[in-house]
Amino acid sequence: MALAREAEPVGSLHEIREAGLARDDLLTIYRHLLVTRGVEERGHILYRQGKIPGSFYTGRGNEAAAVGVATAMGPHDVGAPLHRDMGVQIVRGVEPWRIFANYMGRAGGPAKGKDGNVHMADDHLGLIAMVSHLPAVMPVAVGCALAFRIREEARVAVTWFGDGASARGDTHEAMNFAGVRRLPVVFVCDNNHWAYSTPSHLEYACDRIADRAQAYGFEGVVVDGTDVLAVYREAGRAIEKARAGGGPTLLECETMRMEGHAAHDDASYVPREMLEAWAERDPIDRFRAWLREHAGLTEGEEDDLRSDVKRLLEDAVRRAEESPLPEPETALEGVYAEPGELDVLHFP
Amino acid sequence: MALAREAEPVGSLHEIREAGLARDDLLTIYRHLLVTRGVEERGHILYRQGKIPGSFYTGRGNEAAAVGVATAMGPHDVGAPLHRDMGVQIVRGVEPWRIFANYMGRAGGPAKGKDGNVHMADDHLGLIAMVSHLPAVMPVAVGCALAFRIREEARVAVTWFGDGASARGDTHEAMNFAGVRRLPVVFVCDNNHWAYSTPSHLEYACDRIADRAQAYGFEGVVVDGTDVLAVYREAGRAIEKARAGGGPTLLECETMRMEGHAAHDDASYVPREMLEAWAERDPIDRFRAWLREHAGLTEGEEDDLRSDVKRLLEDAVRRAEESPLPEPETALEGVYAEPGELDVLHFP
Amino acid sequence: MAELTYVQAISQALVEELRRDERVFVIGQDVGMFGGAFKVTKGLQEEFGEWRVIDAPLSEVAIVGGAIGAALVGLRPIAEIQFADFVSIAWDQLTTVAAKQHYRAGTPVPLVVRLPSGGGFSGGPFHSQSPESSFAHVPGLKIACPATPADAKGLLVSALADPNPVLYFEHKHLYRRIKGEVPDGRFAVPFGKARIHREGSDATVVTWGAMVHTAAEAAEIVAADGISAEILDLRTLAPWDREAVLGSVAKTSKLLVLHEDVRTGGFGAEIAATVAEEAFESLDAPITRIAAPDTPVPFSPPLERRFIPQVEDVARGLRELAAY
Amino acid sequence: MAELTYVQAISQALVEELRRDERVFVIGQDVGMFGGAFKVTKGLQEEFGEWRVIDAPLSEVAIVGGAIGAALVGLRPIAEIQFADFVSIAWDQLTTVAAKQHYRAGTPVPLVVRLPSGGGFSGGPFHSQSPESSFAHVPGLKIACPATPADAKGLLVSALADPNPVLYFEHKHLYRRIKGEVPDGRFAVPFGKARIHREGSDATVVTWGAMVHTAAEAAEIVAADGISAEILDLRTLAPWDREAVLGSVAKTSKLLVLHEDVRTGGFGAEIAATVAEEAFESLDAPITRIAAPDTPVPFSPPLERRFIPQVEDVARGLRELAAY
Ligand SMILES: Cc1ncc(C[n+]2csc(CCOP(=O)(O)OP(=O)(O)O)c2C)c(N)n1
Ligand SMILES: Cc1ncc(C[n+]2csc(CCOP(=O)(O)OP(=O)(O)O)c2C)c(N)n1
Ligand SMILES: [Mg+2]
Ligand SMILES: [Mg+2]
Repeated sequence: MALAREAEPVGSLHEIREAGLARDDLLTIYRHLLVTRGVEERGHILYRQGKIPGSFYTGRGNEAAAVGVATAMGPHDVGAPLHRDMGVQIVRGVEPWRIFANYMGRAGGPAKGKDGNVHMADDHLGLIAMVSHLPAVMPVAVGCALAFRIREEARVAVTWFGDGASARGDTHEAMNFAGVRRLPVVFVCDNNHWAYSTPSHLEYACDRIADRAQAYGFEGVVVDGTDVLAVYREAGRAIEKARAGGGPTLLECETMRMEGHAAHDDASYVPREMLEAWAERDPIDRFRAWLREHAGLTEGEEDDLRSDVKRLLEDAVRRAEESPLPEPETALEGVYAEPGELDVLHFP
Repeated sequence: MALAREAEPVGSLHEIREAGLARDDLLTIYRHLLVTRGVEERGHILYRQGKIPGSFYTGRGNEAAAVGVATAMGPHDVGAPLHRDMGVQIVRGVEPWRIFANYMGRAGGPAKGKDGNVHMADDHLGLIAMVSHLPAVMPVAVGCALAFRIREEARVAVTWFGDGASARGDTHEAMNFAGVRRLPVVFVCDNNHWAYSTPSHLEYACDRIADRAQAYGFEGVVVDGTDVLAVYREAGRAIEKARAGGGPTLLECETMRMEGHAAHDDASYVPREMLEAWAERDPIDRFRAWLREHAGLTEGEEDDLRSDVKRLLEDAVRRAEESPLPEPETALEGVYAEPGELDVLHFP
Repeated sequence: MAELTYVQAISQALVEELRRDERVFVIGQDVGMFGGAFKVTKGLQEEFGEWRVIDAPLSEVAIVGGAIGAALVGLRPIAEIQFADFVSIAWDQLTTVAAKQHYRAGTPVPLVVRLPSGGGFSGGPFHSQSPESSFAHVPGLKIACPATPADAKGLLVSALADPNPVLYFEHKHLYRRIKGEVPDGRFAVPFGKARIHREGSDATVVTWGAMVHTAAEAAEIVAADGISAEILDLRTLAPWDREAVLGSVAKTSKLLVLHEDVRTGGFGAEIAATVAEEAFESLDAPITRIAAPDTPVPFSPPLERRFIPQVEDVARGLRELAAY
Repeated sequence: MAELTYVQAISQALVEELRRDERVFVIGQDVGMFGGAFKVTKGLQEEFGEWRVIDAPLSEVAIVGGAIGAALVGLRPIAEIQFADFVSIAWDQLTTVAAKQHYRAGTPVPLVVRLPSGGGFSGGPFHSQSPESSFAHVPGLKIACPATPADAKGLLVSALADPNPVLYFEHKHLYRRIKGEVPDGRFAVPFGKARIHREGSDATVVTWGAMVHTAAEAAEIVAADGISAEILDLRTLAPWDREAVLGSVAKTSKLLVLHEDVRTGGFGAEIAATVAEEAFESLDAPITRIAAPDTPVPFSPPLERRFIPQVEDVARGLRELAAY
């Protein structure tokens, strides 16, 4: 039994204008998609060059889902993106050089070398740092929404989880509490069909993860996560509904994890045909084609954009490499906050 | 949207025969209901007399739900009943004197004074001791079902949780895993409308807790938990379905917590009318009336039964009081099992 | 100054802080109209409404995780876990998210979790535990364990002012057993400063929570034999007042560490190890640890008495130390 | 005898036990065809099928809780937690259900939980922790921390034969770095018996896991200065071999306790406290504890090196002890 609503694809430029996006916004989205993928591609190279310690994850295939949702967020909303959601960091304005610096464990990364990967956050950009324990930050994001409700602020929390993480009790406690109190929070499930090597049918037994929304008294929506505009529209609806006091939504973005779980994983357990079929739906190619067809994107514009992004990333890598490794003794700092730190406004 | 099936009440003796109960069985059920309530009523008196240390909980109003489900279980099935499910202990054959001894912290109780209340279990009767942390034994019961599946045994695990406990992540992880692997387990929710002082609308936001079964890919059923025969029939269906390889069922028994959360709680937060309305549906009165109408229960039979139960309980209290308090040094024993203990068959 | 019970002191701190600072809110099971399992929050929802005194579902993860989130964005949550035992469910939220947040991301988490702990009334294995030692091993958390009404209030005030996650263990068995003078109005008892509960010269007892009173009774008894015990109430385990402990041991040369939690790996081991490292030269006798045996907390009164350190046990320990 | 890596020894124990006893099964994330994150279970699902080598959902509570249930009714589950760090999620199942089950209900829980732990490869705060000390404080659990391939196999065999819940911490950084002779066929290394990794007379180092090798390198270095260090590998923390520690300290009169986990409240404190209590007279110097500082495990190489005790740190500690 299908319970969740299946979102329609986005059609014309007119429709998009109604959803609040001008042509410039569309180009910005495209740029964010390119930067998102570019950061991860460069990161992968740096990793293979031995410049990134530990492990390395990408969200290839998930760029549109991440960028689409983040684009729909307001400036004072908060988000708790995960390891496939680089696009959220980019849209919120985290500078690529700081992302590379974080990857490389440099002092200039948001985590100052104390944490790596995409485990980082600039709270002034409204981002909560992910923890590896999936999805332990979901109840935390619900707590942000609770605070917004208590203070009667028109702000929304957005929180992400995967098809695998959907099996964890934290998703349940978070969605249940949010449903009971009708809190302003949007739950985004990046359903990329795999949880490390584990396929969906070993993670859950309902048709759609979004069907579970009914278990918590709110709406579930399934959207094609490779269609950045459809994601944007549905995320926008959900976010504005939450902002208006309408309670949570569970938005399932259907995507595909186009690479291994992490750099060490060749994903040989994923059927080739599955990857090939999804490659046809590459979110960036799709949006590019859409822009050409509906928004008159020219070769010239594109070349400019691409070389711009290339420059940005090259500068970013250079700047990150210039950032020093942290001093060993800084390992001992910052376990506890000092009282004065409460005087600064966090998550403005 | 209603997702769970609402079970019909049970009608005639004929229907009951089809469900597998002869007249004698019906009298046994009646007896079990009387013993269940009797044990808790005596326990309450003992508590007020200061003979039971700590706190004291009863399942008044839930007797039919507990007895009905337990009656449908097979001898080699295992169950993980909770604090409102005394009826399960009784049906499985835990002797009342041992229950009193457990309440009183005597050496003769199943927990030998190490645990109290209804925290006890005779594993040879197929019962798993509850822990206070609700509902942490649910995933454990699912593990029993997993073992049955691995060994290809035709056995079923039955596990209980309350409307309050439905909010905990453990319910989710347990049901999700059971659904994914179609394990032979039946989830029984005693929905008695209150979780301590907290009403249902602050615990969950769906219509029926049984509606959540769809989130896990199996069937949800709501049954009137004051109708012992309807509970029996639905539990039997679910158990036999699980036994036959059909996977889990979530059975929600609608009942009412007719007393305070525990002996110290006067439940003044519960509307009087609600209690009065449910008092009309007292599960024992209902079944007695049914037996008189449909099974020709006579006054004589009833007097015999009642005096029999009275004697049983008086003996039980006496025997429990004769059981000594444990020796202080036994506090130090039994933290670890000895290797030889694995030679004994547990949960036969 | 008013004479208050331990539980009244906690309630008073709550109501005063809720009035003083609108960022403060309370969340937990049955904390609203019902006033909580121990009536600590009685009357608060009437005064502050259902969005400042929030009845949560039976969801320790949602309660603690939610409180962390609210703290991140600027509120001052006080989460109540109905019995400290149940915090095991939120272990991950506290140790993975709250404790590591500032180190990794630089954002403070001004969170207080109230944890009614301890035994002594046949609560059994799941309503009697003293889990503070487990958390004292986790960098990033602070831990308060008040023993008196004044400290109950003053440490709660400090906990709320602290920019870090604080676990505040209130001993259930003290709620209505202990009365004491509590200064009027707002005052803070600083973290990391031990309190000399009783001065003495022959041996130092380091302890906290309800055991402070057990130690005091024992000290009274052995005083009759001419043994003068100094009782140091740590008040907070993280941070803990090493200087005060080392100072007292320098004076008495003998140390007895006492706690209600089980012995192996309890926080008493840290205290004993620190003294063995840093005051090696000043010790005149082996360190004595008195703690619960390594078992769950048993239910039945004779077993529970065997489990929880008793006045006689401490008196015996002090006599043996004095005689060494 | 064959020369095996640490990870090969674990895999060998698994495959042999799965063959020997059909009650044994493996459950965890990605343990099936994929062979687990560290390939420890590679090939097992092919041989034993998907109901003896079970790919579980991303559900630590279901994995551990499920394994407890299966153990109760007579199976011998081996649950794999993908990284030991994630066991924080199953803390409640282990401490509330598994640890207390036998004490309360008398039913054994023959459960093994495999926990790839430890740091050294920039895993960061959530893929590098050594949580064994936290569990060593919980009565009812047993804890093994093998340091060599032979012990990795022999302790896993003992863990499976044990009627109690055993947490088996396998150090990730040893998987492919350490090779050693492993007796052929089935053999058990008993719990609670320490192993003398290196004999010596001037100071005792008590440690376990990867730190055994750090200590050995340090001992080698200080041997050049004429300092003879004895290294005791505890092998299991619960139970732990007090007699061996006390015996070695009686011989050397000096003790250095070393572990990779953070210092405050780590199991090293228990060892130090016990020795301070029971070998007070035989100590010729203060006990030295070397452990990680009280912080999360940092990611970046220079920070992680500052965090994890290094060979130089231990060598320095030994020199200072010897000079005392
Ligand atoms: C609680 C927890 N258990 C295990 C892991 C190890 N792990 C990292 S990612 C992953 C798979 C996650 O799958 P999913 O939620 O679908 O997210 P995806 O990586 O596919 O985006 C696993 C098992 C983890 N991070 N957290
Ligand atoms: C995890 C957990 N948190 C809190 C409690 C304290 N407590 C005991 S019973 C109860 C209410 C349980 O409600 P429900 O699940 O509906 O069961 P009922 O008692 O109504 O049968 C609470 C909050 C508990 N036992 N376990
Ligand atoms: Mg996935
Ligand atoms: Mg209820």
